[in-house]
Amino acid sequence: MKRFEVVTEPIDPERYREYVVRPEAGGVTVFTGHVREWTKGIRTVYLSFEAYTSMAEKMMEQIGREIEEKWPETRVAMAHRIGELHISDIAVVIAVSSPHRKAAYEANEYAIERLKEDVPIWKKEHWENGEYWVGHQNQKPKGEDINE
Amino acid sequence: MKRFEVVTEPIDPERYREYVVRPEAGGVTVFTGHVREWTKGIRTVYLSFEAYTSMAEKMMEQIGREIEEKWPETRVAMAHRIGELHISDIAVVIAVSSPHRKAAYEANEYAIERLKEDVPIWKKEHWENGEYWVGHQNQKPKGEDINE
Amino acid sequence: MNKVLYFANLKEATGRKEEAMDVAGMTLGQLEENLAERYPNMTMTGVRFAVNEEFALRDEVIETHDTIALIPPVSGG
Amino acid sequence: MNKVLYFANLKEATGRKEEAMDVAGMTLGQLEENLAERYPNMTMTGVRFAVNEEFALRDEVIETHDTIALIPPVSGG
Repeated sequence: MKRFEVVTEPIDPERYREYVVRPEAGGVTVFTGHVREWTKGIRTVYLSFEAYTSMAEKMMEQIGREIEEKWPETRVAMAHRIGELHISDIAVVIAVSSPHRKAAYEANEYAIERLKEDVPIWKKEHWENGEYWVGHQNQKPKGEDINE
Repeated sequence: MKRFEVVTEPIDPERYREYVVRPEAGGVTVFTGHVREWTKGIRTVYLSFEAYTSMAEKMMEQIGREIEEKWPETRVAMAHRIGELHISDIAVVIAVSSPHRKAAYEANEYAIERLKEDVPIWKKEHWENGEYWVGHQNQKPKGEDINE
Repeated sequence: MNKVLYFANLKEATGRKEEAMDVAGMTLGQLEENLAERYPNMTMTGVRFAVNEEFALRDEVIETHDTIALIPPVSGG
Repeated sequence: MNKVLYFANLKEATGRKEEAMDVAGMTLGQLEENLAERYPNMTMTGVRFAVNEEFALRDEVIETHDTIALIPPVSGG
């Protein structure tokens, strides 16, 4: 296991929590992003994720460094799964420990926002009547009303 | 397992995460509060927690209702462990799921703040040279400098 | 009869975790004065009362069979 | 030689995930024009470039052996 990784197997959040727990940590936040069945009125059948793995892991490391600079006493671990994921599967996990809980919440939310901005991972939604790469509006199936 | 409970055995955070996961949940936050070795320059050897269990579980339920009112699409589970706990043991777990992540972070932080205000559970710190019930300044060991 | 419950430092100060008392008709404030006299080393700073597992104010009147708990400042989490 | 990498919709539009090209000396902006001509159905809206796994701006000059990746809008999480 690496502290920042792209994985193909199901994510066990506890491994990431354990990675950041240490005697001086009073609070740990573990965020998991799950595949949701309904997004803006459209039913997802499954998702597939693709990554530029080597760069994605580097970017996650960079986000980890940003966090440990902004919230000096935190420790961070994160992972993103790629491949085919089904409803309620965990796509991403972010664990942050901190002596005090406030930083654990803030840093965790920062991490997911940064990941969504800059980590080269792409999601393709598969519906009953089509599929599209999220972020590419022109590839949405016709006749659907998505208000992203 | 209950959605809101006081327990005497080690807490497994995954059980609470699983309790709140559902097809419409895109994000889950799981906060764990751990026994910290150092608090304001004093080294904790272990902690003991005591609860007014029946009332504590009722208060946790009430906090759950407050959350589901403030953040209507969230689902919450929480537990607090009592008895003797050692460094890095989990004292409290709060799991919140939500269609969108923002609410999962906010509601989780709200839950721990409310728990610390109103849930009848008491912590006694045991150090090498003394012990005291947290929140009762007059019982701190002499000669120590705690800036709570 | 009523039941009065003590926790944490109050349990240590009174030497008991509960006791049976007949205090129906008193307000919680009156019970507090009563207990402060009886247990002079009990710290009442920040103590709240609960009646039947719900927080209650000092002017609430105790009824028969009510269970009263003294809730010192909580410190869970 | 250089390597150019395509992901997600760009991989589908070009029909390949990578190709070898000799583009040293060009800027990324010039490479972009080049590719847009070659793959007319490729959507360049919001696409960023990475050189050797780091985001880079359009005026960066490509060096020998650089690996160039076209990064369409990311959607992890």
